[in-house]
Amino acid sequence: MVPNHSSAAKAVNYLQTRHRFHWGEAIPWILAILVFYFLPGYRLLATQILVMIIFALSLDLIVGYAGIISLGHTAFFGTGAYITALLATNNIPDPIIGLIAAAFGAAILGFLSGWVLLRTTGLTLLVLTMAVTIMLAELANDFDEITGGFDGINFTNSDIFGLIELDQLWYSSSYIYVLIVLFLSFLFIRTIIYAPFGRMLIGIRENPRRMSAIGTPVHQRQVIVYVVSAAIAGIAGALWVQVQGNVTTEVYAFELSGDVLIMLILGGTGRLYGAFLGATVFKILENVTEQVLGTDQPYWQFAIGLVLILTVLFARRGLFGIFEDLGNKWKERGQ
Amino acid sequence: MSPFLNEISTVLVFGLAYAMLLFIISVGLSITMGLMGFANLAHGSFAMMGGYVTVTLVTQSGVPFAAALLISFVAIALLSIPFERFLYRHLYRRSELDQVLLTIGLVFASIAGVTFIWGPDPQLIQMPNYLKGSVDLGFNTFPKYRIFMIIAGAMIVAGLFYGLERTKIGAQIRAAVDNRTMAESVGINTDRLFTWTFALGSGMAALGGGLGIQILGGIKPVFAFEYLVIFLIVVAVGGMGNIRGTFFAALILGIIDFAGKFYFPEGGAFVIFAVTILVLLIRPQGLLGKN
Amino acid sequence: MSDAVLETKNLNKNFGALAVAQDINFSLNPGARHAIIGPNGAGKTTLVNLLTGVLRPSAGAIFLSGEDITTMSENERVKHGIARTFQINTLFMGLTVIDNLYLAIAERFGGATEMFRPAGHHIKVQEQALHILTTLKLEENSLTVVRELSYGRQRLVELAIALALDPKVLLLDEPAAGVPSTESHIILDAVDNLPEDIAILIIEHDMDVVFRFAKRISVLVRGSIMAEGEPEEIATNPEVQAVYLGEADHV
Amino acid sequence: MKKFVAMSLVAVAFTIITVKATEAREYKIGFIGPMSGGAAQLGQQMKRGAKLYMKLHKDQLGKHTIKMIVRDSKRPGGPIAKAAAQELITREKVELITGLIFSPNAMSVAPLVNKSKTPVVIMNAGTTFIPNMSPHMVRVSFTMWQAGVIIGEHAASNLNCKTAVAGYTNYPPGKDSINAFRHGFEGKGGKVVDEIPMGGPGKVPDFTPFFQRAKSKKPNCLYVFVPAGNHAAAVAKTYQALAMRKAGIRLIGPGDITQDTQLQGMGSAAVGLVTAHHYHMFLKSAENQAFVKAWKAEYGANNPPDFVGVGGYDGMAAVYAAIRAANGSKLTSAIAMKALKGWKFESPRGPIMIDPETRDIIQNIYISIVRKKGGMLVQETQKTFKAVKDKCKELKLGKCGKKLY
Repeated sequence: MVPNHSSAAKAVNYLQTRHRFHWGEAIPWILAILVFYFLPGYRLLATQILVMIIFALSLDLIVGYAGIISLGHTAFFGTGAYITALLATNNIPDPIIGLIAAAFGAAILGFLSGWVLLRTTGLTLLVLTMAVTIMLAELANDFDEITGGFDGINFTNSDIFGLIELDQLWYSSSYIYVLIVLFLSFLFIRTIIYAPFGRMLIGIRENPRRMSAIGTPVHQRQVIVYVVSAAIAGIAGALWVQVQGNVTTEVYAFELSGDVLIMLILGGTGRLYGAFLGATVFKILENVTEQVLGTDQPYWQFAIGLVLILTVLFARRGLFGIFEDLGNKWKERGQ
Repeated sequence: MSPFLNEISTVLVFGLAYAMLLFIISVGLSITMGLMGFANLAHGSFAMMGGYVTVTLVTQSGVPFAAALLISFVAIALLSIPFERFLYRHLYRRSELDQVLLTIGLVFASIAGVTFIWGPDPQLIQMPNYLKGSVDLGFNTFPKYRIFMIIAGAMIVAGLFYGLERTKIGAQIRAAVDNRTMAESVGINTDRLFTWTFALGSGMAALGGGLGIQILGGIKPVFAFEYLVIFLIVVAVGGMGNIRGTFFAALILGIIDFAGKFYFPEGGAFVIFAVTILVLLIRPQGLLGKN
Repeated sequence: MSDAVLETKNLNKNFGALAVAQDINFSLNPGARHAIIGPNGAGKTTLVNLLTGVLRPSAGAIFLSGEDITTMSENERVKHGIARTFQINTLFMGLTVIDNLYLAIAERFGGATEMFRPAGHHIKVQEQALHILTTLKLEENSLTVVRELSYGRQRLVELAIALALDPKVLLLDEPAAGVPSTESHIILDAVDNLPEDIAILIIEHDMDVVFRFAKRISVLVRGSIMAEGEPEEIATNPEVQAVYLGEADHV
Repeated sequence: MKKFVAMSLVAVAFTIITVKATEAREYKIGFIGPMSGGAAQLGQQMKRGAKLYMKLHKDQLGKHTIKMIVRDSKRPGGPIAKAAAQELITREKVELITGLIFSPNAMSVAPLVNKSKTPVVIMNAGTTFIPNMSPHMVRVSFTMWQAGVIIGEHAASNLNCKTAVAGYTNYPPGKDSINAFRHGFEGKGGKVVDEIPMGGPGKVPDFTPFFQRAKSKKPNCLYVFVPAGNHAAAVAKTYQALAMRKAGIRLIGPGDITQDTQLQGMGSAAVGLVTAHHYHMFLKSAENQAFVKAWKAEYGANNPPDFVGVGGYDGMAAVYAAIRAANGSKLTSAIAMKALKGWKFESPRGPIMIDPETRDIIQNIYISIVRKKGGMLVQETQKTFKAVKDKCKELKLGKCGKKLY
């Protein structure tokens, strides 16, 4: 009976401790602070990467945890972006209010579209999410009296809490602002993931059929997580345009939906830090390849394509999977 | 000539020509997704490469247009075989997400690749004389090329249906789409079947790429990504793996797209997406898809 | 109303012109051990799907402890006390055994929508999960990912999940299907030892299993119940024999 | 007189001394344009123009040198262009930014340069009010209003067009363009009977449904605006395929629909097209002929220049003028704007000048017709309108009349 007891104890220990923070989780935040101090010339790019991480994290909630594959997540990103921009041009330029309104607006859209679309799966869902986004992009382009169309809207935010200006050149305050929002969003998502709700999402991803047979109202729960994810994507969209001071129809671009999905899968789905790694690698490849190889040919596109293919073939769980494997090897060695 | 007949014939003829193009390109994607359950987002890349092969043959080597189409069909079909054997095959049993990542990677790489070779400018093609100009039918005039598209499309559709309904390999494909394990258990070599259908689908895409040059304003690197959306829509609306369904979807979407832009240009591409959403909400499995 | 825990009244299901269930009437009392047998394509799985709410009947009604559950969705019926196992393992293959159970129990306790307290703080859920694992002698596998278990042990997990739902009625869809004979005794022992107060409906092909386990048997042929009775009655029923011999002829 | 000569000599000597006193300096400038993606050929063409100017005028900066850092704006929206600009300004320490094909690219850069006070020379972006967004921006390209108004007036007065249908790519420059056209056309008594938005700028649509619609309205003229790049050939081909000329409909537009780089690919479809534009490569001036010759020598006879290339070329001329004005000191916006407001240049497109008030370009607009000569398509200038300003800013319409920074 002794080994049984120890395996039971192990199981309990596993369940009770897995949500605890691991020291390795501090690494991205330390890196983010180092980037701030040592690469000031790349701060706007770095800020954009941080926003993309939030966006990819929101997508991870539905793709990586609930198993809902969407090629239309910019529907929420873009809605958050336009809400913020329109508030700012209508005398409500407070960035925090902008964020909150964006989250609410995107959540409402998430509820309405999720309720209807999430009855479908697979290719149908993929195409439907895509179609909704493209329709929104069309609307944004058509109603250019409001949205500014292709040229978009330029606006200025008021200072945060009336004190801190969102810096438009060195992006120091903007970077910190986005980093804080990222940190809070991350904590929120991480908490959800390790709560029973998150475990339940993983169940839906692993086997929706079985979830239903253990009494889970799968559709209803998917809608809930879709709404949460939409709200966070809305926040990402709001940040995206706040730091840039302008919004264009590109925030609804189908390509951006594709990019963020790629970032996520590249980094690794269903593991939170995949979003960090994927967004960073993607944006750096997009930006830095041309600085090394020049702009005469689309080398960056080729580089990204190659990295994606190699990742699929050789890193089965995305780039973060490589780190996990290394970590496991390290542990084995230690033992 | 009655304006009504004029308008109706305009919408039908132009819509039909576009529908044929959509069908020719999408049918391969539909089979790949239905038969192999593989989300091949790089399908448009094969269409694009077909377009480039056609352009190059016609403008550089002076090959007649029709012959160039056939050569590009064969060339891309052959080219796709190693892709299926060495890349796609590893992923048949992997998750949809891995498939998406691989094939989008291929899209990126192929866009860059054709830009390296042909540059970013759209490549144009001069049509042979027999396809230039228009035909006056009394109540309406139509460009010869559109008429050609419809006839060529109809022949391809007929050939494809004949091949699938009446030949052994067609029966095998249908059986495998229907139930792969069952097909394997009765001795169908699904591995080889996959390779051949994949090649056929890619070749068809190449054919579509070549046929589309004239009406899509030239072939250019971003083609692979730009038209992906519409191919996916056709497949989803038709029902994956269902060739009849793909045909009906192409027909409906092609005609509606034209009619929408003709009567309601302010709506832009809105109409076709609205129709797609409506159809898929009522029939998530597509018009003729399996439940 | 009788004191039956599960009862069907004239249950019918048509797919177009095809009737896959016709006027099915039967009832389970608490603690019942009831088997449904029938040749291939008789509609056994359809019946399970009707009972669990995966399919809606075309006509007729289903009662659970006297309450009409005909229009309830699958997940609501689970909450009301119907649990099932699947003919082909339907598990969370990428998760550990204990996580598989955790999900079922958390859902039953209504904690699955809890968003902000770590799952690890739900001690009661963990205790229950461990209890069930111990009952089924699975505790050594608690931290094994299900995919890495043998099919036979996966079959046990299938049973464990169903038990974790604390059902009044348990539907077992060929519990030993696909399990190599070396392992099948583990499953069958587990089935024998299921709590006595649960009403069990077993769908089974294997006559040895049926006669070892069932106290009552219904024979389903072409969507309707051809015969029902004690095992001995069924074994000697000439009509039933005809059906099975007829089927044997075809094989 | 002697005194004057002496003073002049002193002045000249002083100038020489001060010039000598300044040290040789490398001026870093940032060039942002789409180098990949759907509009790559525009970015590459603009870069060719800029590089050609640099090659032909190496000696113009004296001992100072110039280093151009190219960044890819990839997509039409703002984010990537803006990140590139931020990085160029803060990390590479460039002293001037140029390039900028798409309007949203230019717009997104505006707040940044307003902070850093970096001068910007816009080589393309056409939305009319862009220079109003920053006091540090000048534009050497064009506005939709310049060609639009003129072709509108010309159509009504000289091409016998009573009615017209206007088809446009559905984005702000497209709307600018048809507004300008309507302004000119209806001002001279014409009537625009239908306006057809023909999809967004991202993709080249199949123009058939839109042109069929236009055809069914039976106008005298079809005015079409599409952005430079992929669309032009498709427009001409659709026009021909639908036999619209036979139906008595004349195709007109700004020169975007007869862009030189697209012209030969259009085939006979283009013959007879009448357009208004600030440049085509067949202009007769000596400057242009030298320019076209140099261009073809550099990039091959099959890669002709076009107005986007000229935008790059002239933009670089403006950059050189600004650097010469700085003459070894830091190139501040103050120096650059002082040098460029009222700057004049004999461009391949004719004499150009930067309007000191609006910082936008003043240039000739040519009415041209496409003809076939020796198996090649050429454009013939029929009429020249000299020193055309941007009408929108003159009339202070909408945002054109506002200060936006």
